[in-house]
Amino acid sequence: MSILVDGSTRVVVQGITGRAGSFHARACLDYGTRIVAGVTPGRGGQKLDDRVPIFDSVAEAKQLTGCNASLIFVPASGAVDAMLETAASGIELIVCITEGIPILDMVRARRSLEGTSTRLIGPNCPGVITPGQCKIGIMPGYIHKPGPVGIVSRSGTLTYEAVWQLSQTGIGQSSCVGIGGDPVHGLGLREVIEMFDRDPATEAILVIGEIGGCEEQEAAVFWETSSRKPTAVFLAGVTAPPGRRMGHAGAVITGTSGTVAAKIEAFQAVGIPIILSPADIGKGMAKALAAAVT
Amino acid sequence: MSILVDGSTRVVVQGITGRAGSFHARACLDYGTRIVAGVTPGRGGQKLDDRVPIFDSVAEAKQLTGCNASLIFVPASGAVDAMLETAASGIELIVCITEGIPILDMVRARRSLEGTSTRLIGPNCPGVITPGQCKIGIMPGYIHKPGPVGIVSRSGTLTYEAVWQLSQTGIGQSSCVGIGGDPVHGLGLREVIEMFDRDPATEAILVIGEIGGCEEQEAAVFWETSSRKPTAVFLAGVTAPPGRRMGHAGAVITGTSGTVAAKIEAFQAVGIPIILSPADIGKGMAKALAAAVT
Amino acid sequence: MNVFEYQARDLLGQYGLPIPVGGVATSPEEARHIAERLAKGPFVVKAQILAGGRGKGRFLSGFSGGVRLCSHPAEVEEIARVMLGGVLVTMQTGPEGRSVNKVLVAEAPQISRELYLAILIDRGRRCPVVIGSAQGGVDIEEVARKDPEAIHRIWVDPQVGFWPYQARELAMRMGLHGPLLNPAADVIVRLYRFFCECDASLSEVNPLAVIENEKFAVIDAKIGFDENALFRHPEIAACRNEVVEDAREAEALKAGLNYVGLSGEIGCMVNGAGLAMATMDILHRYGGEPANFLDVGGGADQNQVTKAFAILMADPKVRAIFVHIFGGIMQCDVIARGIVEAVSHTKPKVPVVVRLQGTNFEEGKAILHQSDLLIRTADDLAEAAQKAVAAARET
Amino acid sequence: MNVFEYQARDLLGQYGLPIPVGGVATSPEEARHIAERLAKGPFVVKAQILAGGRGKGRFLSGFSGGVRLCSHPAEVEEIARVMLGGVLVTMQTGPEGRSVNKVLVAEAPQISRELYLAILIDRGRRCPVVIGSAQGGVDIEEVARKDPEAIHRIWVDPQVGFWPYQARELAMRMGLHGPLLNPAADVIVRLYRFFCECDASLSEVNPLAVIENEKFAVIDAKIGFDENALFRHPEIAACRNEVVEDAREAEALKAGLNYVGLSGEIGCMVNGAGLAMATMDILHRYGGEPANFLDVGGGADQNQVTKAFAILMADPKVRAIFVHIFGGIMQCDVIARGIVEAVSHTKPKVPVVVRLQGTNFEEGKAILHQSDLLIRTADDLAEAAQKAVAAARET
Repeated sequence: MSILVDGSTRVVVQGITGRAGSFHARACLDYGTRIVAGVTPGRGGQKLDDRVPIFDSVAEAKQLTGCNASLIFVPASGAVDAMLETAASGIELIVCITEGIPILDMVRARRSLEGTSTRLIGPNCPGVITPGQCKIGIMPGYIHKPGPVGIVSRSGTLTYEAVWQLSQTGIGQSSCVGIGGDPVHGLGLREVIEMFDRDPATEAILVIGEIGGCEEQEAAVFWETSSRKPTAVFLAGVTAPPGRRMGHAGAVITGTSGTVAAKIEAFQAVGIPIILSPADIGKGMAKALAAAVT
Repeated sequence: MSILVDGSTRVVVQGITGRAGSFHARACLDYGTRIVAGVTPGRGGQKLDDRVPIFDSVAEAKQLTGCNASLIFVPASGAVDAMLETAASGIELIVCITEGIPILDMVRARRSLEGTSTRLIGPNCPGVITPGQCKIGIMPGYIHKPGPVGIVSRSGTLTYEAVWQLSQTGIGQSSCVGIGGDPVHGLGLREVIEMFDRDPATEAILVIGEIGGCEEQEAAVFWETSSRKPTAVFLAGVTAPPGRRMGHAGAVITGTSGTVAAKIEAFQAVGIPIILSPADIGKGMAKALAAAVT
Repeated sequence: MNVFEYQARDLLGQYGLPIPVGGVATSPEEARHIAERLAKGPFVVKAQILAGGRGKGRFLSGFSGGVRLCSHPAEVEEIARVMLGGVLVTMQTGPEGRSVNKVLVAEAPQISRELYLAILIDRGRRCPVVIGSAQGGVDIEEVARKDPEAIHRIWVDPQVGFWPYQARELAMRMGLHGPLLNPAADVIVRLYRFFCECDASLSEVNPLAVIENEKFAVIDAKIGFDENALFRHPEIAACRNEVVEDAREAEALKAGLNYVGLSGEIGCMVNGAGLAMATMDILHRYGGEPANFLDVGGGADQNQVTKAFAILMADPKVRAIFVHIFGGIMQCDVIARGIVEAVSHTKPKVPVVVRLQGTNFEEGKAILHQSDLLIRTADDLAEAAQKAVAAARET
Repeated sequence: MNVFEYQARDLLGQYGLPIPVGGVATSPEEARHIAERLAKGPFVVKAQILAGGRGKGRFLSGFSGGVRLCSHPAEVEEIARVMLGGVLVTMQTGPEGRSVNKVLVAEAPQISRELYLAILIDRGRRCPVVIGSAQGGVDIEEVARKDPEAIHRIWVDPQVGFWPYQARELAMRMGLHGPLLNPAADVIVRLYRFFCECDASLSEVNPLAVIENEKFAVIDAKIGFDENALFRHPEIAACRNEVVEDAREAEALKAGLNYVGLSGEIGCMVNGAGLAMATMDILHRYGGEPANFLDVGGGADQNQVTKAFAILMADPKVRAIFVHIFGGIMQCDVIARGIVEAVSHTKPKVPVVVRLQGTNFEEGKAILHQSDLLIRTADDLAEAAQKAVAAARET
């Protein structure tokens, strides 16, 4: 078991003929992901590496291959169009890697997805992986290892570091979800945490947050009433100055709720342990797991 | 009984301090309509003729007077804003007299009203009247007379002519609804016909249509299965040339469905008698009523 | 408000639609100069009138075709000389035809396919609809009758907007694939932007041509604008002076009257559009024909009544004037005084028949009778119409 | 991207927002000329820096106030002379302050009320929010703390848009009635149009002043733009060259690197924004302070690594360089070769500590060790950070 994706997920890659699209489609195929179709308008009828058929539209791809998840590498100016196309075709999961989408475009995109059955991960995210079964994204597959910890993160390479530390410590992962670094995006920390809470294969949860917004605070509220799965949290940006965008469009402290201090407070209020050093993520998670056993 | 409005309807007039707004608010009051409030932003706190309190917003008016219908005289550039304000306040009936609203604005307005409980009559219409009880519009009240015939019309003065002929012939009206002459508007012919069909006070229906669009055809379909109340129809514009806008923005023949001939055919197909001369509307209606009795 | 093809081209060009290069000429010499400036032939010379069917039209002079291909600038000049000042009759103009005052001269690209593309408002669904067909260059109503499946439609939710993927879907249904798919979607998206941003009521490109198997060209375009929205597009409203072909309509426009010129002999003046149409209809029933549609509106003042009279009387076809007013908010006695004033002032040479009904109609009638003017009246609509038809036959 | 007040004024003025007349000056004489051209005093002279709290700020020279009222053009010149070239320290600048290269000179209207108005994106609700308060001219965060009821919000459904009635509702809640209501709504609607059409991330007018009890004036405005949307606003993107106050950031911008200057002594080069922040955090844990945030991105090539080195080394505060790469898609051996190349080429005068982890990290380490360069390495993140902090203390 896992969340969002597993060995049966059938993936279409939008923008498959681009540099990043073809590179990562191949990497996902190598990992064992069932990439069943690609879409690049105007390139319908071609194939990627003689194995993945390319279509002009997602609707065509869905009709002919039964794909049920989409991985988007379309450039920022066309990414929202690609999302809406996917949603209109009835595909239920979108993972959008694209970086640099204007926030007002994302505001419109999210509003248009409301009321549809389509869930969005990203944009500006590494994607989602269920180790050993399905990788839909750009994360290095080999660092992952199947196991009991569900990871949800606003970051990319910091998540890889966390996964690496976990795997080195012998702790595998049920699924890892990078929700993306943009201020307006798809699934939020809390929604993914709720999924992990319901997922029988997930025994513990690792949350990787950062400065900006108040998703961490919204997520923390969850533990007031619900989850009893062991959880640990790391938050990046304790030294970040206010008002400056730290790489991610969403990583900027505006007002007090965006600071790491405010987020730490929210988690501590519900008794969730905070991992203070990024060097201690593996150890911290092990400790949280051990505490739960006793 | 009646449809849409009756003696208990409490009306707010939007744009009450304008020339047309104040003139017709007074005429409605004289007819006995319960005009309980006016709205003109910036004029809140004043009164019309020392009797109708004026507010800055519809929400205020609703809160303080309990109005449940709105009559709009706001100029075309602000009329859609006035409609949306009314809908947002939860008022359930809007009668919009305003002429000259751009069609794309009306497209947006109608889309925004979807899913709300607010019904729109008009714009570019004479309004609605339940004779002897409530007049919300610009029609001359005195020509009407309470009685059994429900009138629905796309026209203004032509409806007055029809009402006049009916009243002269001794046939009163349950309610008269002018749905307006714009291509995109609120309640349609068919919706009003269905209301008349359900209204116990309405024994017969008079439909006044004209060239343009295909509302008449959509309405005609209703009789295939439903209404058995005696009905007569007059259609204006048999001599109108194609492609020219005959005054009303909606009265233009584009394609074949917009012609009077196509509309006549649709009503004849379901056995509804057509009144061929505008001079015979009173007689024609009397005949339809008589035929039903026998 | 429809605009001429040359105006439509300019407006569409501003939205990046692919328009073959060319220009508009009012003299044969100018037409030749335009052709000389263009890269190479063949050229097309197109009579500018506000009606379709030009290609199969015929000039009153006997010259055939309002759209002609030419190989050389000299030939362009020759053709323009024949067209300019001529009267072109097409299936849509009626037998009187339309005067040609301008011709469009443009490059005539080598066309490999002709498609159809249009955007308009679907009144029933209350939203814009984008229509495409692989069968372009022909009458789309004809296609719709013979082969309805060949016409493809995308309805647009005004809250969500029109997205490129929808344009691609339409293009695919129009049979466009491979290297033509994205350029086609680009054309459709641009036309939609034009439609919305300019408050068009119709944006029809027919044919939209594929040229050299790789790009598109707008070969002919029919564009109409929502009159109610012209207030926010002063540059488009400025086209108006150019596009009123009928002198009577130009006058009415200035006076703020709702006027449509027709070919009958009874000048009509009515308050209300529906009543005005019904008035035309009843004249027709009694064997008369209206010279016009004229709605003076619900709040016409004496000044407008006077102007309306002047316009009706300036029409040489008019043999009788029929004034038909239902006094609702307007009071018939006030109207009657206006009519008396206007008739005294303008001294019509044709009979005037008046029907006043509604508020204060008896006072109104009395005023008309008390005047010394030759104004015929009637209470009943049928009687009034019959009197008007009879009056027109007298003269 | 935030812009200077004088730039914000120009942009808002294009949307019809009421901006007191004035201009920007780079010399005292120019400031005087601007004042002379204005109708009458009093005038205001405002130091142009990208930080708030100017009014209560103090120049390093001891001169007090980055916003000063003047009665005469001569006084304007005098004040501008003191401000221009000076360094202004405010609560938001940090102790090092900001250089003042331009001053704004404008009419200072008689203010009867000060209001607050702002539009930004509510991340939680994923939509724009329009915020207003009757308490303007003060720190809004302070108002929010002390009197949260005094702050009014209207959330906007992006599919429906923002309508004038909503603007009036906000204006009424801000205490604006009578003849001020419609003008206030007009200001709010225009600011919203600006916000959406220009892809602003923040549009704050504080104070929005009522002047002469009948009209409004934008006394100060803070405008930020969505960097991701600058591609569709070339004219706004052009402001960028003016607004980068930090020379290191200007360099990084040119090289396409994500760089934020800080005040510590350890230059950081990291791949990924989250990892870069975490790296800064761990240095801080061990008693060091980062000189910068620098994300070289997921696909940095050798050229970018070289440029990043150059920027770090050009910073006189930097006493050690810490390179921290997690090889995911990037392979550590490739990165290691890039570092070796860059270090050989740029010959840093400060110690370089490298932590490589992830794909091919052992090959990467071997490459670093085999080079003759003084590159210190560590496997563990804690160890690496400690080495970097220690290295910075050596020099």
